[in-house]
Amino acid sequence: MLALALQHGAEAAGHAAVAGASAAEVFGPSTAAWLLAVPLLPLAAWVLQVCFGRFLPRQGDWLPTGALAAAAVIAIWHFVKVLSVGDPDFALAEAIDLPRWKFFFSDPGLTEGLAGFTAGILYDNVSAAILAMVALVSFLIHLFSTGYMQGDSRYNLFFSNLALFSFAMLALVISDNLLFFFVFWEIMGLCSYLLIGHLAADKEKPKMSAAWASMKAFMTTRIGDICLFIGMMMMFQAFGTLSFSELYQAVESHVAGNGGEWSPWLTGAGVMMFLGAVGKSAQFPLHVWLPDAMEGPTPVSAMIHAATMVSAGVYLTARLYLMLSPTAQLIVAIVGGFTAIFAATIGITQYDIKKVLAWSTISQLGYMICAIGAGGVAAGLFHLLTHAFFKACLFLGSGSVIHGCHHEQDMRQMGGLRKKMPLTYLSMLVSTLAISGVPLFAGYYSKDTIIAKTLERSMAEGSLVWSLPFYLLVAAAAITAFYMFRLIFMTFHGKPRAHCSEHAHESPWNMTLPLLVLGAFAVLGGKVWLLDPLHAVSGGQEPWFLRLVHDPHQFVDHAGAHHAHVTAMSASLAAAAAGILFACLFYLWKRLDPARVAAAFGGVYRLVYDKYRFDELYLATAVRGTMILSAFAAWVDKTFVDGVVNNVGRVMRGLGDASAATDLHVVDGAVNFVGEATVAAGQTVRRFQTGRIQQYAYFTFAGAVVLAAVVLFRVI
Amino acid sequence: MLLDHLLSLITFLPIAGMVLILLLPKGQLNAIRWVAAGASGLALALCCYLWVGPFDPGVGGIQLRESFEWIPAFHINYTLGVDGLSLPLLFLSALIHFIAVFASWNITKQAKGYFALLMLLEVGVNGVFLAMDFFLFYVFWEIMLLPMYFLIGIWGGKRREYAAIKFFLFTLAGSVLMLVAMVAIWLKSGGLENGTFDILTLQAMAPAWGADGTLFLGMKFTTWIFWFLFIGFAIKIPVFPFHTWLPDAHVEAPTPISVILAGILLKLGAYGMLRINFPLAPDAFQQFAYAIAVLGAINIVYGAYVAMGQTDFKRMVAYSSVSHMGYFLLGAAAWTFTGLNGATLQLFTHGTSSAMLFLIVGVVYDRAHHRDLNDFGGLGKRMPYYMGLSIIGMFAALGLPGLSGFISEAMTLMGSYEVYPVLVIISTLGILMTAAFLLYAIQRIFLGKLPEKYENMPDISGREAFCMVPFAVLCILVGILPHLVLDKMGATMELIREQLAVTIGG
Amino acid sequence: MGLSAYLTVGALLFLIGLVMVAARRNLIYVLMGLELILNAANLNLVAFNRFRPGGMEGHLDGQIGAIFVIILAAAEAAIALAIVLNVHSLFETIRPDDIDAMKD
Amino acid sequence: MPDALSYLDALKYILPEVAVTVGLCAVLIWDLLPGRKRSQEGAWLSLGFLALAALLLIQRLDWREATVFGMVRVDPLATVFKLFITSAVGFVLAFDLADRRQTGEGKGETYFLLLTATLGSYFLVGTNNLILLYLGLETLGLSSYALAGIHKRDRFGAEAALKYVVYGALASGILLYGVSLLYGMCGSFEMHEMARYLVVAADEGRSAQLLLPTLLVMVGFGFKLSLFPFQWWAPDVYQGVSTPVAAFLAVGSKGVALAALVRFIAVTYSGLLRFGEGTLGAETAFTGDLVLLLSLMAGATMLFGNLAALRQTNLKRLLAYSSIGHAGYILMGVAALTEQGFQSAVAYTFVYYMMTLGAFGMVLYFANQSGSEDISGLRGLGLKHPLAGVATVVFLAGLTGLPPTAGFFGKWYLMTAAWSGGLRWLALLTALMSVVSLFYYFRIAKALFLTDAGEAAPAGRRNPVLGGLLALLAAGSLFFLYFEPLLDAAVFSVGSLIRW
Repeated sequence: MLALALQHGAEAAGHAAVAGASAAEVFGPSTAAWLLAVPLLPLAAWVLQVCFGRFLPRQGDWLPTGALAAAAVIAIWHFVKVLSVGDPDFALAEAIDLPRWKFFFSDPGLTEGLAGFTAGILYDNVSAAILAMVALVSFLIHLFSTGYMQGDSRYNLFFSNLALFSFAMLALVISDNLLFFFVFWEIMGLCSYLLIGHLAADKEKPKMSAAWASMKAFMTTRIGDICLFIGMMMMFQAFGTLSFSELYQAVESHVAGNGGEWSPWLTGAGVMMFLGAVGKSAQFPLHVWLPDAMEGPTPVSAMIHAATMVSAGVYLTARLYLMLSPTAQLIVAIVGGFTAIFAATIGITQYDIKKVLAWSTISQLGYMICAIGAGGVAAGLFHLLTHAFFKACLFLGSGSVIHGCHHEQDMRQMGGLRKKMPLTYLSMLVSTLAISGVPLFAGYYSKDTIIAKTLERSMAEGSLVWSLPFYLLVAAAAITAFYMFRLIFMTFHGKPRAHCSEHAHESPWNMTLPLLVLGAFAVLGGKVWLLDPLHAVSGGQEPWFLRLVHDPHQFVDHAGAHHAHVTAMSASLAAAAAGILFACLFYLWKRLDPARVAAAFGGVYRLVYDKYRFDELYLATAVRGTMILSAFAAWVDKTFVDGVVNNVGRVMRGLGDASAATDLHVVDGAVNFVGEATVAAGQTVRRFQTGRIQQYAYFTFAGAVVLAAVVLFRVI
Repeated sequence: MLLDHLLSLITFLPIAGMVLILLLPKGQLNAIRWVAAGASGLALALCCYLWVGPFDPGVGGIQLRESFEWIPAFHINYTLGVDGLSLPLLFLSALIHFIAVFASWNITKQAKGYFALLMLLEVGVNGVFLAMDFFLFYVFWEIMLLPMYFLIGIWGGKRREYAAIKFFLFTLAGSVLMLVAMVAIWLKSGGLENGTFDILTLQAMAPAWGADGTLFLGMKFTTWIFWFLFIGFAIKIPVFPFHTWLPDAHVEAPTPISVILAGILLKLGAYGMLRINFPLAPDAFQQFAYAIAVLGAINIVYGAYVAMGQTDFKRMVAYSSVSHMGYFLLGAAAWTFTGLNGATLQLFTHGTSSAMLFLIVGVVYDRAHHRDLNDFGGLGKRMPYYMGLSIIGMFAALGLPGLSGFISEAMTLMGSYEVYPVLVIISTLGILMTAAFLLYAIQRIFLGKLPEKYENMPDISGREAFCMVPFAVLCILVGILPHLVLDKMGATMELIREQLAVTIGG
Repeated sequence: MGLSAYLTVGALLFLIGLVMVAARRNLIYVLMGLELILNAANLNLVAFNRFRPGGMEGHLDGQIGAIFVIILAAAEAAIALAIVLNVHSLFETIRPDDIDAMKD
Repeated sequence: MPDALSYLDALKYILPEVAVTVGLCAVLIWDLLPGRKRSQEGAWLSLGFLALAALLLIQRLDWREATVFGMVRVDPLATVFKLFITSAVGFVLAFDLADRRQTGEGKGETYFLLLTATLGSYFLVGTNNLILLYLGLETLGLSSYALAGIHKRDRFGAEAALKYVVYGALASGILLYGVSLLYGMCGSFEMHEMARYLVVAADEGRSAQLLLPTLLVMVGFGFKLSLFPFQWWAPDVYQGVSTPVAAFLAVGSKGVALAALVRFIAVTYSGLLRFGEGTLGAETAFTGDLVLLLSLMAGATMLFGNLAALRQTNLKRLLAYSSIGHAGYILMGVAALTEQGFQSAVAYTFVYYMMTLGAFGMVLYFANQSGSEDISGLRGLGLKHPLAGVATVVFLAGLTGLPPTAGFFGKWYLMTAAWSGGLRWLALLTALMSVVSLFYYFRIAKALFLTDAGEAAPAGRRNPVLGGLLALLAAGSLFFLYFEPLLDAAVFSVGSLIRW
């Protein structure tokens, strides 16, 4: 049914330019309310679930799931409408009147600074597609969780957190300004924190590693978030607005006013905001949190750390694209490209099934980021969509495997599950084909487009550094294919290698159904080629998404684009084939022994296996440094600041005495902090109080003489 | 009738409560508590009425003014008034005192004296926010000292005597400087002949004083009074390096007193700066705004770092207050519309979140009788409701969007960025550190393995929840609908900025 | 003899009195020093009155003052001696430096 | 002018003095009468005569100013301060009555001496004539010496009396010498007459010549007011004498000495003062000298008193230093040499009266409970005696200068006077000293309330009479809320000095 809708939409998009179906006709006045309902339904579910969840039947799991189902229906329904309009430049705000809210002050008279800030809905082709995807994936994962999380000690809270997360992600997608974007972005961070740490607060077996992982995730992404905030402040200060569309115009006119030159600060602001995406999308060098985030329950990994939250960073980068200077674009592309290959290499060496997927996610996000940096906004977002489906499928599949294997995650303990879990196997295989870039599967189209785009850009720029992304991505494609098939072969092929895999069983329907749906999207998400096999094989017609969303800039002409496309396609196909071949050699046909190869590489292998030891590096520098610095600050505060104000040293003695709680000493402690000087002066003064009357007389005479002298001769 | 003296009623209702409490026999513990609750609750009700009823948010200036002569020989008047700056803080004060009464329910030692002092404290705080006469302001300001001294000193922890006198000493040192400045200002305004203490009149006069030549040691009159007042208020806020009394006072004070201290007493210094310090020395403010902003940044970053280094839960929260009050300084020193509103809102939001944090500390302290973070763990298992409320409070404090702290911090930072970009960027480090130490605390308290000895720790009681929930609701409400508070302030902030036409930065 | 001679004697008496009060190691001498100071003032009063620019006629205030002072000096000496006696019986010394039970 | 009054008219003016004189004779005779007597009776008799004198004084408050018998000046300052000393002595008597530790020894003499001191004070504050002033001072002094030494078997008491008498006699002798020099220069004992001469002398720039007698006279006043560098006796004496006598010395004798000093400076140097109308001359170089002299003394006194008090443990000794510090504050008002300054000094004296009497009353109250005059003896007593405890806190707050006590307002008044008189540094010093004083004052509050009483704490029998007196004084110390009467009294009394 969904496939039909997609096809319908794609067809409609094809005709849109001709037919000119007006957006205003398609979207009625209640559109805003419907769109708001998409995030608000999960929000309402969250509120109810938090307050009453544990009293409801089944601990209320149906409440968020149902809300998400409704949200998904609405989102897809509207997405179909967008498809029916089929205008690449479609923006809902231009078609119909959308309400706007004054957030900080409701008084319309105040417009200064943030007082003039208003928030609204941004609904264009991109957000429509992503909204539908997020709603659908979220729903599926909720559904999956109803099975997977059975028996959890905080089952109700898990669903409430999941609902809050869905709300934030859905709201983020339709935010039309950076501030609200940031708000939901951070709420997602909170949910991510809570969900990664879900097992840390488990009532039976609290998992401390999950606590550390959740904190690590929150803190690492927060570094990025703060950079994003700084970038926001820079933009706001310069242009006085945070709305995306107004910022685009402002930047454009600023650059135009500057003679087409991008000011360095704009580059800076762009990079700062991009760093937010680096954190959220786990790009190098803030990638360290994502593998650890696998401490969370598998649905969480699937939803947050594969399909939605991490891709919010990509979405952000896409929204930022028009504000990025060419230099900033290069930085984005290089970061993305480097991350893609960097994470992929680590993926080869991991044995934990979820960790492999995590590194794969980082790598794939690198693709998207790189694409956007290279100017392929549409390509990047396209990959975001397709990846969301197949990566969610892979994660849920791995969850199903883990579930089936009684919570065993090490692939070395698995094997031969193909027979025991056929549905899981099927869906995961399809997804693996997709991620590896095998033609006709969704990932092929998007990945291919990305590589083509990087090549186009490299052709257009002509510089060595701009050619890097292309090569990095192609190499990464080969590695991706290799480690993904390694995963499939180790898990599902061969013979069971351990007790757990011998007794594995297929998961219940509410877990396999989402797998199958997502698997279907992994096949058809890029192009609905089953309906139109001819076009697919000839490659004559563009994938539906690229017809819907156009890149803002074209760097090469049509011929160049064609050339790039062909080159990229061949390169990526070759890479995928090579990767799959090697995987077969190693793990299916056993012609090569991975252990020996690993031994041959020795130190390099260890380094890669240890994730290039970035965790250790950060621990030794940033984390340890901060801890030492804060301990130092606390010490300084206690010793010096307290001491200087209270007058050094004595205070410590005073504190010690105070605890003795004797009358004199306590106040001595207090007296001490007037300062040594005061007390010393008091002591000096008292020394004159000798009790001897004649000495008093001397002092009196001396005092009087001094007074007289001072007054007479004005000594002071 | 009620309207004519609404502000006086709000100020002095607790006094009535105090008298009633003193008249009650010592043994009537419940009666004493309920009288205290009633008096502060009534004041809160009147504040709510003021909020929704007679207060006109469209008017920037002073409203509901009450004034009569007090000591005519010195032109001292009893003048009360409320505007957008004082209204949210007044409301906060009434709320926090009301909650504090319930948080004090388990105090049985000398309960009569305790609740009487609590009521007296509320009079002082409410009075400061409403006084529109400098002299009256000072009187209310000082009235708070004694109750606070005894509340910490008698009902505090082990080192309460030290903490109490330290608090008293620092605050008094600040207020005598303010007193000297007040003497100078009054004489400058005309002294015995036609001097005035009326804050608004003084504000109107102040710009002319800037033209004076050197007064003393090469500094102008306005420079002198600016710094005297500033230090006086800075000690209360507290601004680095005058903050050292705060952790000690907090650690030793009983929970409700910590709540009051962090929730509202720190705000008095900030309020004083906006109401008196800056407007009465505009040229000096303009000159030294950068220095104040630097102090603000130091507060934010340094406070957060020191908080990270603490193992005592309460001490950590105390330092987080130091950090959070830095935002106020930063925003106020920027003097932009957004920054100023953000700074003032920060007072309100920090009031709610820090009050909540101290209540959170109190709950765990009441049960475990210590506050060593490293000695907890896994409490989330036994105390899920407590954990939930704690997470709201802590995330509000660390500035999570959707909760109140974010709104004020974001406004402050965005408003200050155009004036002090570098300082703001440095300050963001404080946000990071705040997140770090709060999360680290959550982890050490709630997550992981539950030590055997806490196996039977009960979850929060209804009374404790009743204390925390209002703050949690405010944290969420202001985070989602900030205009509920900001609308009340906007016009006043605009007016204050117009009147104090200084240009800072650039 | 002119006024200055009286004044000089008065000043000398005053100084001697001061020195006696401050330096003698016997309380009786200290009291005597006090008397000297009073008498120095008396001498001044009488002398100033005598050498008044307009003459003493109708202006005897200095003389009368001196008489008052003499009476008071006697009363003072009586009380002081009584106290010294009491001190002597309690401390068994009249060295001023030995009487320092109270001091800081 | 005296001639305008008939003898009887003149006598009417000094009826209070007569009443006190009759009273002291009556007490003396009553004491000499044979038969077993309870000491309270003498006290009640004295109180009766004091009340009579007070009534008569109140009657005379709005009388025309006059000089009677050539020497006695009856004007508002005199009358107000006569009331001041009368009521102070009344309180001291009441304290003495309420003192449960009393030995009974020398009681009759105590009342007689207190009344004599009152009489001396009447003359001290009520004259423009330096000789009468000296006589008043000595009458006050002599009876104080005797009061100090009244307990014959008390070593501390004897030592205190000795120190007091030697030091006091020395100071008054020096004062007299200074008076004789002034007399020589001006040819009169009358302050008005002197003023005329002094203006001329000052105009001629004979500063040094004026300074010497001024300094010598200041020795006498400085002694009574315990101003630096003449304050050495005070701690030892206060510690040694009984608490009611110490209260008398700290409050009564200091208050009237202040009044006399204000009169002396305001009248004798009226030609040099800085107040507007009704003055003879303008500022001269000597005015500067005088301001410098007084302000230096004020500053040094504050510093000495407050710093030395920091580590005291004996309550009376602590209060002695505290009263030295307060003398410094008061002198600050005088030092400004302005009308406002004098008013503020007088007003502060009123405030000081209530706070310090209260503080000594507190010492008496708690010493009766614990048997010790040490701070450590106060442990936890505040909670057992809430009335006295709270009153004590009020006194301490007042002495520190915290609102809403009158102490704050008095200090504020002094500071404004000093600041507008150009003595900014003194105002600042006062402020800082308030902070310093917080320590030692609140050590008392701390001991009373913050420290838990040990097991050895005394049972605690409340003393309602003394408690009531303390409450009365505490209420007075809270006068701040309605400060006008005190202010009016100060303005009223100082006003008569200038418009003569």
